[in-house]
Amino acid sequence: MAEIHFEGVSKVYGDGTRAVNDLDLAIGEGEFMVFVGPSGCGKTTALRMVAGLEEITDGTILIGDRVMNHVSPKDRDIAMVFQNYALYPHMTVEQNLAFGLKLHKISKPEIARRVHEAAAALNLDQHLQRKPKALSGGQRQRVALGRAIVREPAVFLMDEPLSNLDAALRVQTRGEILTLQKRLGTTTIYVTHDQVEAMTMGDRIAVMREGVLQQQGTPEELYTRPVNTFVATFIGSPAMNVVPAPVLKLGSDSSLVGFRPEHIRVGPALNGSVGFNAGVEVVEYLGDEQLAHLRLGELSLVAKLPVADHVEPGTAAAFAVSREALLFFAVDTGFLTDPPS
Amino acid sequence: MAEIHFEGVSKVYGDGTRAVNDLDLAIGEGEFMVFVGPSGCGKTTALRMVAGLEEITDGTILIGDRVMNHVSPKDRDIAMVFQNYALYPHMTVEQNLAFGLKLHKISKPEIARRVHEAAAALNLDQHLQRKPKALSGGQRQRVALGRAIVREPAVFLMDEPLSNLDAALRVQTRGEILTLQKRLGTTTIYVTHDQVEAMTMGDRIAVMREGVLQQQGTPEELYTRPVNTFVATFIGSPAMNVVPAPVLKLGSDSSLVGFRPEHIRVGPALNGSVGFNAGVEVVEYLGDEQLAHLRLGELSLVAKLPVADHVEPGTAAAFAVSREALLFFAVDTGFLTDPPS
Amino acid sequence: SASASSSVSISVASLVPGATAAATAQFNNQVKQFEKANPGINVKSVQYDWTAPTFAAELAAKTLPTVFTVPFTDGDSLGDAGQLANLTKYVKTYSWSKDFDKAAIAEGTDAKGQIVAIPEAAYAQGLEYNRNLFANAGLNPNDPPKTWAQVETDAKAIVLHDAQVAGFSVMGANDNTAGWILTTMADAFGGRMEKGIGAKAVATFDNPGAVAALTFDHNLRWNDNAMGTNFNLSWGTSNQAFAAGEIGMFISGSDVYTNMVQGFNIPAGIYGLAALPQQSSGSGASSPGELGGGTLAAVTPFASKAQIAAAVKWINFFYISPLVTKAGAIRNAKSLDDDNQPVGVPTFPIFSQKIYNQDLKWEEPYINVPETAFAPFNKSILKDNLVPEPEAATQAIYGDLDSVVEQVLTNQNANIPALLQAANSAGQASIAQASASS
Amino acid sequence: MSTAPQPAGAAPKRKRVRRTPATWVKRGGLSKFLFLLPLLLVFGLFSWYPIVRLVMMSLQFTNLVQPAKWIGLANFSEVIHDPLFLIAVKNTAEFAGLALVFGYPIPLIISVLISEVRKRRGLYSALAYLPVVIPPVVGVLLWKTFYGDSGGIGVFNTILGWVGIHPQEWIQSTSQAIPSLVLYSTWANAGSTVIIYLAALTGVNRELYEAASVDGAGLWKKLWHVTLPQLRTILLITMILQIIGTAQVFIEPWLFTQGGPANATLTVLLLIYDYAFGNSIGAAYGEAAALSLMLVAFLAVFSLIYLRATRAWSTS
Amino acid sequence: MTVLPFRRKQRAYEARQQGLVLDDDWHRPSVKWGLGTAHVLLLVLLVIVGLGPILWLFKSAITTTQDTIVSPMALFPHGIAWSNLTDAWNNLDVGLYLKNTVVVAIGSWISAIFIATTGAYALSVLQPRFGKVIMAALLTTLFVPAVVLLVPLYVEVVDPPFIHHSFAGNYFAIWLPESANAFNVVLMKRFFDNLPREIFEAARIDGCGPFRLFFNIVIPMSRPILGVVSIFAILASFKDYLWPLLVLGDTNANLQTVAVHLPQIEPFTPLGDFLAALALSALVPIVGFLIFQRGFLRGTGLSGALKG
Ligand SMILES: Nc1ncnc2c1ncn2[C@@H]1O[C@H](COP(=O)(O)OP(=O)(O)OP(=O)(O)O)[C@@H](O)[C@H]1O
Ligand SMILES: Nc1ncnc2c1ncn2[C@@H]1O[C@H](COP(=O)(O)OP(=O)(O)OP(=O)(O)O)[C@@H](O)[C@H]1O
Ligand SMILES: [Mg+2]
Ligand SMILES: [Mg+2]
Repeated sequence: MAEIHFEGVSKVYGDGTRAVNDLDLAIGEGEFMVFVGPSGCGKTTALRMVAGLEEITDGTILIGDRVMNHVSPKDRDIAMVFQNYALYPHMTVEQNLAFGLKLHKISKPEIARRVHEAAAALNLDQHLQRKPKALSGGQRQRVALGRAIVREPAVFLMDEPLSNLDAALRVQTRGEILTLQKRLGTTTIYVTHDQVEAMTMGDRIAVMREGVLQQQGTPEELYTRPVNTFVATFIGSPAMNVVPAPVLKLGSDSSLVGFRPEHIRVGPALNGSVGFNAGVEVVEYLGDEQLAHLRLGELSLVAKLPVADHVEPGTAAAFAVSREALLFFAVDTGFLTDPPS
Repeated sequence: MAEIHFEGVSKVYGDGTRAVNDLDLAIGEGEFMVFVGPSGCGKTTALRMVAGLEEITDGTILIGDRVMNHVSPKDRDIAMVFQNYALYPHMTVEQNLAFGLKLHKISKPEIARRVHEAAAALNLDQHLQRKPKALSGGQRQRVALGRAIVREPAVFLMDEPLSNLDAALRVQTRGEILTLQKRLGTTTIYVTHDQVEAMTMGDRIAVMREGVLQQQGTPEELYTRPVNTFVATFIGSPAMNVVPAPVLKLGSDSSLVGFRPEHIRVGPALNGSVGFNAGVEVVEYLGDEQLAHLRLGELSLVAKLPVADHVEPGTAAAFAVSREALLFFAVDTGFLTDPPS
Repeated sequence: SASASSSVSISVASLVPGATAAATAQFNNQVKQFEKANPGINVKSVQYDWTAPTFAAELAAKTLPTVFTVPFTDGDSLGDAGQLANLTKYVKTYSWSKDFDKAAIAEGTDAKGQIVAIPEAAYAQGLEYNRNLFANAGLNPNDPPKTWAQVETDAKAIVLHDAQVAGFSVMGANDNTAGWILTTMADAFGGRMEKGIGAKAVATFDNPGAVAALTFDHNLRWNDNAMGTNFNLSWGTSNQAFAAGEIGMFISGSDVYTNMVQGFNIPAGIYGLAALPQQSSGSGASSPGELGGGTLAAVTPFASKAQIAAAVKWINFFYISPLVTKAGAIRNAKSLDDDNQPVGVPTFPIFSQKIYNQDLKWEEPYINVPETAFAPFNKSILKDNLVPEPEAATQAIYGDLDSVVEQVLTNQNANIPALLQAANSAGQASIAQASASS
Repeated sequence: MSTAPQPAGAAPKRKRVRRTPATWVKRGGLSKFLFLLPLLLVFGLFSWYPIVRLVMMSLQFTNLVQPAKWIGLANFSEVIHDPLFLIAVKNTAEFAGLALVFGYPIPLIISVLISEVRKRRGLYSALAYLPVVIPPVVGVLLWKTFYGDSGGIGVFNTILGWVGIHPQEWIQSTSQAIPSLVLYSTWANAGSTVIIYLAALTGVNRELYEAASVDGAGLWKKLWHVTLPQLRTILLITMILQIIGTAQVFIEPWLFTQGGPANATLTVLLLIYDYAFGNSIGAAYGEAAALSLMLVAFLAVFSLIYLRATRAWSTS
Repeated sequence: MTVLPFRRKQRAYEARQQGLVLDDDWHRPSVKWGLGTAHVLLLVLLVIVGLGPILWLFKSAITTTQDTIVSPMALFPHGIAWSNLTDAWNNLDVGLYLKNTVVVAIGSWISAIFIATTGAYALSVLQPRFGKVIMAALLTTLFVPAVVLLVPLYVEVVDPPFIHHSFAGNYFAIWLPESANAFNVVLMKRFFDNLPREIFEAARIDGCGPFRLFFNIVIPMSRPILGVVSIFAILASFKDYLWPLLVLGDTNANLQTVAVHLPQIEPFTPLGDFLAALALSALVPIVGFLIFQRGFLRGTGLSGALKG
């Protein structure tokens, strides 16, 4: 068990791409840290540097209190779940699970014990003798997870481990991973670009953008107090509506105002609210809720409304947002500012 | 523009797999029909039969009033968007878009017009001279869409066209497809296994299971009046809770009762409600809402609660569901039944 | 007098590929003369070179010309197998048909006594020696060895003077040449590789002559170290090595001089030719003899009667008349001389000795080869006993013998009698196979 | 609006649309045929039909000029009783065996090393492939001079001389001839195997190596547990291809030694050639055909057994 | 100007794509030195073995016969003999035979590509009813060595069924049988098998019939494997010996190829001239290979046919 420290870590690829830029981050022992960010923001690169699969251009990575910069992956006591599983196609499930243990010279009975325990936990008992080719996507995913688990390493690294699963399996496996990580108490870095995954799973979330760490904190912190418009719009689905403040007759030209779709109500503005009239363009029915796509001049807004509210596409209506729900950002930097008095 | 009729259509593959079984379905002109169902239920097969890529074992498919069984794909006036894009790797984006038009002997200026229109609509203007290899996933997806659009065919066929996109891009493209389809008024069959996509996009939805059509109707019909437990649990996320009726002290052993997570409230049962006590296992924070995983004896339930409700994992609490929200199903057949009097 | 209305076309083997333009023109001229003399016959000339690997296939594929040549060794076997046209009736109309040397015409006669091929050239095996190397080693170039013992001493003398060359060399290639030269030497030692003809032929490899010949080779190779370093020579590479001055003595046909001139620009004056030493190897041996060979002109079995008739006319005109008529002899010799090709290289009579001598006289004005080079051969050859090649399965038998020679040249401990015995059973099988084919 | 699932067959069935020549053409039957036609013609004429002829000839006596006689299995028994038959089989087996010992591991080692080269990998593989580009006729004739078969003691003996080793006889010695041919053959053919292995190595998923590193594998362990198993199928295929290829060895013994010295390099194919073309009277086409069929049958049966035996092992 | 950096980047990326030695491993001294040494040794070995014989051949092609025989490893002790080359070109007719060989190679190449592409396309993409049977029949021919078929094939070529006009002495007698090469067809088919089916389907929906599909989609996507089969086909026609000997006739200087010519002149030719002839004959395929090697050696074509 170990903390992980990034200290001023940068990665520049051979072709000059600066994939990670001066990253400072500490991950506590047993913590579940999620890296999110749009495609190409450097999540995988950061993870691979921890694994030792990528050279560190600048800065230091520590696991526990050991500098890892030039330690070979096999000596780092980590386990990694690859996005594409990376199962050994020529080995059975059992051999896949046992391989890492064998290399670490664990005794035979101990290997058998751990493998069967993991297989039982992941519902893989019946498939132990199959090769990966004969498994479904979900089963492969679980083998990849199992391979990491049996190792009982100091650190788990997971690179979008659920991206290839369909929605149902995804939700289920999400739960399994969480339960397991809590039980083992293993420090974990989990990469995803799916913000729902990030929100539901992370003890803390680190949001990256073009190699630069934007914000890190608990899901609630990120949802309620995003440091800038990037984080504000990236976290939450549908995304936060961000509009120039003057549109809502608030504050100055140099301010943006943001509010989440679920904070929009139908009806005129009451006390402590701001109101606006908007055209209803499309209404998406979600079963328990509906999404209304609104048009306000040039701007598009999304409102998440209860199904009971009747909004007709093609009509216009009055909407309101509570003032408490509003966040203000500077136009130039995008940073969160205090509300105008 | 044309309706599509499936009349007693079956498909049996060479190895005996009955992928589609006696499908009867009519799709109206300009309608957006979504096929959903779990993996392997025959969605793709049905679509490919419409495209003429798969021989029809039994029955008839009509487009307009023409029997299509032995018409070659190129003579069907359809366009298809493939799950994996299927762009021509040796052609530029422009050539990809123009290829089908050239084959249909459209005049040069007309081709140029349509291609540039589509490129503008899909934001592909700057990439017209690139080859697919140099495009990001989202861009490729849009080229695949564009290739279908420029054809201005009678029918669009789309096979999980968004499955390879990340969440944000997915939501965005979903909107684009819808707008476009409405504007062109092209009859469309859209295959997905993502029920959110199905709900938000479809004029009507057809739910399939193991080759057999289970139910078809508007999203609302499917959400509120599923014909059987399969449809009930398949449509809606998180899935509907379905438990034996006696657990809630309702009706007989031969009944199942279903209710959606959002219909669970915290607190004791009021009039017109049924109540139960359950342990809270895990709470997932979604930003605007939270999912509580409940345990009721052997059974797991999910409740979707406002963030304001404070439920502590590890504790037990009282919950209630309005009687109006309850659906009853027969244990043996799984079919929807009338509520017990 | 063929009816003028029915004309017939034949194709005939012309010169080997790569012939000079002059030679080609000269050949075409002869064709014209022939056509003029024989109205109603159209002659098309086709380049042709007999090689073992492709001959049978080309014959079967009908890609050979109507008239072509085959070696002595193949004439009767091909005839027996029905692969040559029967020429008896047509040949008998010529007076020269009665004058053939018996051994020569036998090569073109099949088992039923039909003439299937007409001998047109013959040679005897001889001992080629390098006059320069002889002189350098202090030997008299005009007095080549007359006994096998002298061959050995001369070879040693040559090597002693120049270790880079082979004093005496035999062909050792696995392409039947090794067996051919072994048979030549065995005959000269008074052995015979085969007795009887056709299906009744018996392989007799294990004869005293063969043992003596191989012992001789073994001795020069391993005791005297006088055979150089290359034991894989074949007909062409031997000629090349000899022309390059790398060989003191070797055995080949009396007609190879032509090839050495045409192919390797052999320096003037180094070529010498002697008859092979004749030496009986004691009890049980036959009389020693000079192995001879030659070429037959034959006609494809697919030819029509009229074509056969025309073909024999062509054979008479082109191959035979230079040997038996003055006009033909002069025509031939002159054209060779004009083309700077050797005239006067010793051949062997196909017809009677008298006709041969007469022919030589007609040619005399055009002879251009150095007389001294051939004198030793010419002096003794006519006295020697000429032996034909083994009759049955000739090439196959040579092939069976190849490996014996190779063993002796490459394995110091080779057991000569045992090797011959083993080869003998293979040889007998080859004979059985060949006779089954007729 | 909702349709309850019906039991299969309840709905009225339309009649199935029949196949007719018109639907055959419409569904592309004609074009399938047109595209296949050149292949069928060429292979029919120049491969399959000659094979049938070969089978017929093996049961006949024929010199192709006179009408063929049917003689049953006589050709086969002739071949089996030919003393050269066993020699040829033994030589061929020796050649194939030696070629496998040299020719099999060397390309593998080379290609694994090349695949780790970071700079100028193209140079390495071009050098490795260069000998393959030399036409075999040129290669053999060139190596004849290396072996000292064209006068002088040859290149190899000269080099051996530098380190004080006696001149060897190479292809002129009964014992060294086959190894010499194998040496040439390995030189001439290893390059193509290297290219095949390199292509296969390109296909190995890099993530597997990374997974193995994280699992705790060092270089050798990765080579043994990832690289080799990933190449397993291709290794098995190249092995059988090489065995088939060397069992059909012809051009080397034929151009180097004509089967000599003393039949030391007489291979099965050379014997077939000798039967067919070695005698100018065309007497043994039947035997040639019979021996050919025996070789083909042996190779086919051998390959089947081999593929059967290794099937479980090769599926990855 | 822009080409060079682009190529360099390309190569670096390639190097990243494969290999069991990770970037980080390279920094450990044991790996760096061990593997580095191995690579240097390998390069030396490959130069000696792969390039050495060819360099020797070119050296000897301009060395006097005597020097080559007496001291084969020495550099021109008695000067350079350019005359070898002119002798070989003029007297041994190497130029003429090379020209013939090039004609043979081009024809064989065209017909091999034609048969392999159309056949593989039919078998892999159009999938006719008896495709499996045809495939099995193709694979069987791999067991039948060419030498074995010489006689029946020859008989057939000189008297083909239906046509009954001999092809002997005609280049078609080489071009056509040469294209009946199952290996090429199988390789091509495997490559086609690995092309994504959906692209073909997309094209059919876009309006492609089988011919358009072939010319507009399949062929342009198959460039790598076309390169591989081309190299194989061209090398094969430089290799072929017995068949041309038989069908073109061993006497026909106007048609015959170098491969047939060289062994025939070997016995009669001084070594220096002969080696010059060998060098000239080897030059054409070597230069051709060096020109076309890039795509071939990168292995995209072969690995496309090997995977799956
Ligand atoms: N080997 C490489 N050489 C050069 N640039 C690279 C290399 N690998 C990645 N990059 C670049 O580095 C940046 C970060 O890549 P990285 O793979 O870490 O992104 P990511 O956040 O994991 O994205 P995704 O969500 O798409 O997986 C990208 O711009 C990418 O193009
Ligand atoms: N070519 C084929 N041969 C045999 N069986 C097939 C073939 N193609 C599909 N099947 C089978 O037919 C059934 C239906 O397949 P289909 O591809 O239509 O499913 P799907 O609903 O599209 O599933 P998914 O969501 O996974 O794409 C499956 O059981 C599948 O295994
Ligand atoms: Mg990534
Ligand atoms: Mg599908």
